[in-house]
Amino acid sequence: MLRILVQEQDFSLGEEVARLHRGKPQVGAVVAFVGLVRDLSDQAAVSGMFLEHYPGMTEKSLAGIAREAQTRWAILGGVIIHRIGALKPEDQIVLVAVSSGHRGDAFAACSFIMDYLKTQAPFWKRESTSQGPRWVEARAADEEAAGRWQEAPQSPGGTTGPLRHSGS
Amino acid sequence: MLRILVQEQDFSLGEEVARLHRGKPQVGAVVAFVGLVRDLSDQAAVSGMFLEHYPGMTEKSLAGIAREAQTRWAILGGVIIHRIGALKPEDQIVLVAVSSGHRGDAFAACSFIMDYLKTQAPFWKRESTSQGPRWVEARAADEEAAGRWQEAPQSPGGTTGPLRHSGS
Amino acid sequence: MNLRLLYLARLREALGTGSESLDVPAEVVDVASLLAHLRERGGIWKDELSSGRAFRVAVNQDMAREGTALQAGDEVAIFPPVTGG
Amino acid sequence: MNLRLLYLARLREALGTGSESLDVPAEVVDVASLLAHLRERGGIWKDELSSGRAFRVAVNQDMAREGTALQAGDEVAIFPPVTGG
Repeated sequence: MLRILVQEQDFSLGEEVARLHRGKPQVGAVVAFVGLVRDLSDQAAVSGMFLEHYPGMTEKSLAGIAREAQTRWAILGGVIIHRIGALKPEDQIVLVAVSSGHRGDAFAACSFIMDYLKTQAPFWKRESTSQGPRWVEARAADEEAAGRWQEAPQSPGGTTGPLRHSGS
Repeated sequence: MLRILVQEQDFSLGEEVARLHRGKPQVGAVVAFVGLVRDLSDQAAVSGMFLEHYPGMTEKSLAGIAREAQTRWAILGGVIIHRIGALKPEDQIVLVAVSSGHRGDAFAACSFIMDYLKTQAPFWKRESTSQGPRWVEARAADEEAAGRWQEAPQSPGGTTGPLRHSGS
Repeated sequence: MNLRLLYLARLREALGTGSESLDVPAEVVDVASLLAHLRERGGIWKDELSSGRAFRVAVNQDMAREGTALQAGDEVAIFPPVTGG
Repeated sequence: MNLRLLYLARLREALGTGSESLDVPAEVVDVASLLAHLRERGGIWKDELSSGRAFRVAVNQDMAREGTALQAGDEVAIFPPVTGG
């Protein structure tokens, strides 16, 4: 089972990754992703952002994404931490880290979790920019990135899993 | 330019990754890989290993791999640290971390660097196992993993780059 | 039947409300018919929930489709495409 | 011409030497002809450097191929497929 946290406070990459391999000599590889607030978005200077989420659904959604990754790859452990609330440039937003015996599974699972998190987990960013506040718009590239996993040969299931939603 | 270190001493994932994004608000994504000594290898218990390298070539080789990654993806920074000498199970062996504006470049570049490091950088592992000492044998899967980048659409170059060597 | 509706992020601001408890008529049986019912309110409801707009629907905290069936007491959340991570 | 040869890891142990300075005859012009010359030593040299064995060659610290040309003073390293990372 992956460790899943949705929280306002910051996290420590070093501590979280150490927790995945300390005392676990079967772990040969850890892949970690850290997402950070940038100071520029669509040509506008960003002074800060607020991360809203859907409390009842957030953990449930992340747990579903983690479960799907575990059915696809040989994962030994993992962690997903997503921050909410007020953030500023350079702040850490999200951590996804996965441990496994070999690097292939860890890279694939970490990348898969991020792609699905980007399109399935109920978080929304509202930026404070030099042109005033604005909601960040979803990127078509993120939908495409998530879509590519449906054709992946690693997928044991069909093409219409519960994680995929093609719009209402 | 990526930071490249070949050293006996351990490294701190947290510090190395912080160095890639601290004070750099253009960084939106960091992907990090940590390789660790496992206590089991080909069904034999491993009590330790010695990592030999080819001093004159090691940094040169890693710098070449890093340069190739920089020509293929929009990387903002990165670090490659490979340990040498005596190591034991649970010890960290290698760190590859890459920063970029968006996650796609960071995932691809980090994965590419690891695949090429595994087949091109002159390191050799000698394990102390329950069946005596033995040199680790190269895995065909690693050659295949490195080979897939030659067909990658991201590749701007031809199929016979200086990093690829098909055997003597 | 009675549904609990939630509107999130930009849609909460555009629609001017974050949640409501709604008694729906018998013809509302799934997500598609609920959306049609809400569009009948006209104005911003018709605009924001038109088929040409990008939004997502979750039923009881699971991503839903147009054909997802609804039952009394369900929590139905309507929100823009997500932008976390 | 004179070459500096290095043998690394398992090959160093198998061949019983880590390095040598070698004056090669005129027919040695590239990696392939150097390997043929070394195989003429017979025994373990013939076995380990036969075309059926997996090994790699670097010339002046760059990965080389059979056709890579050699010049006087070159450092030629012969080693097993790498296993770092």
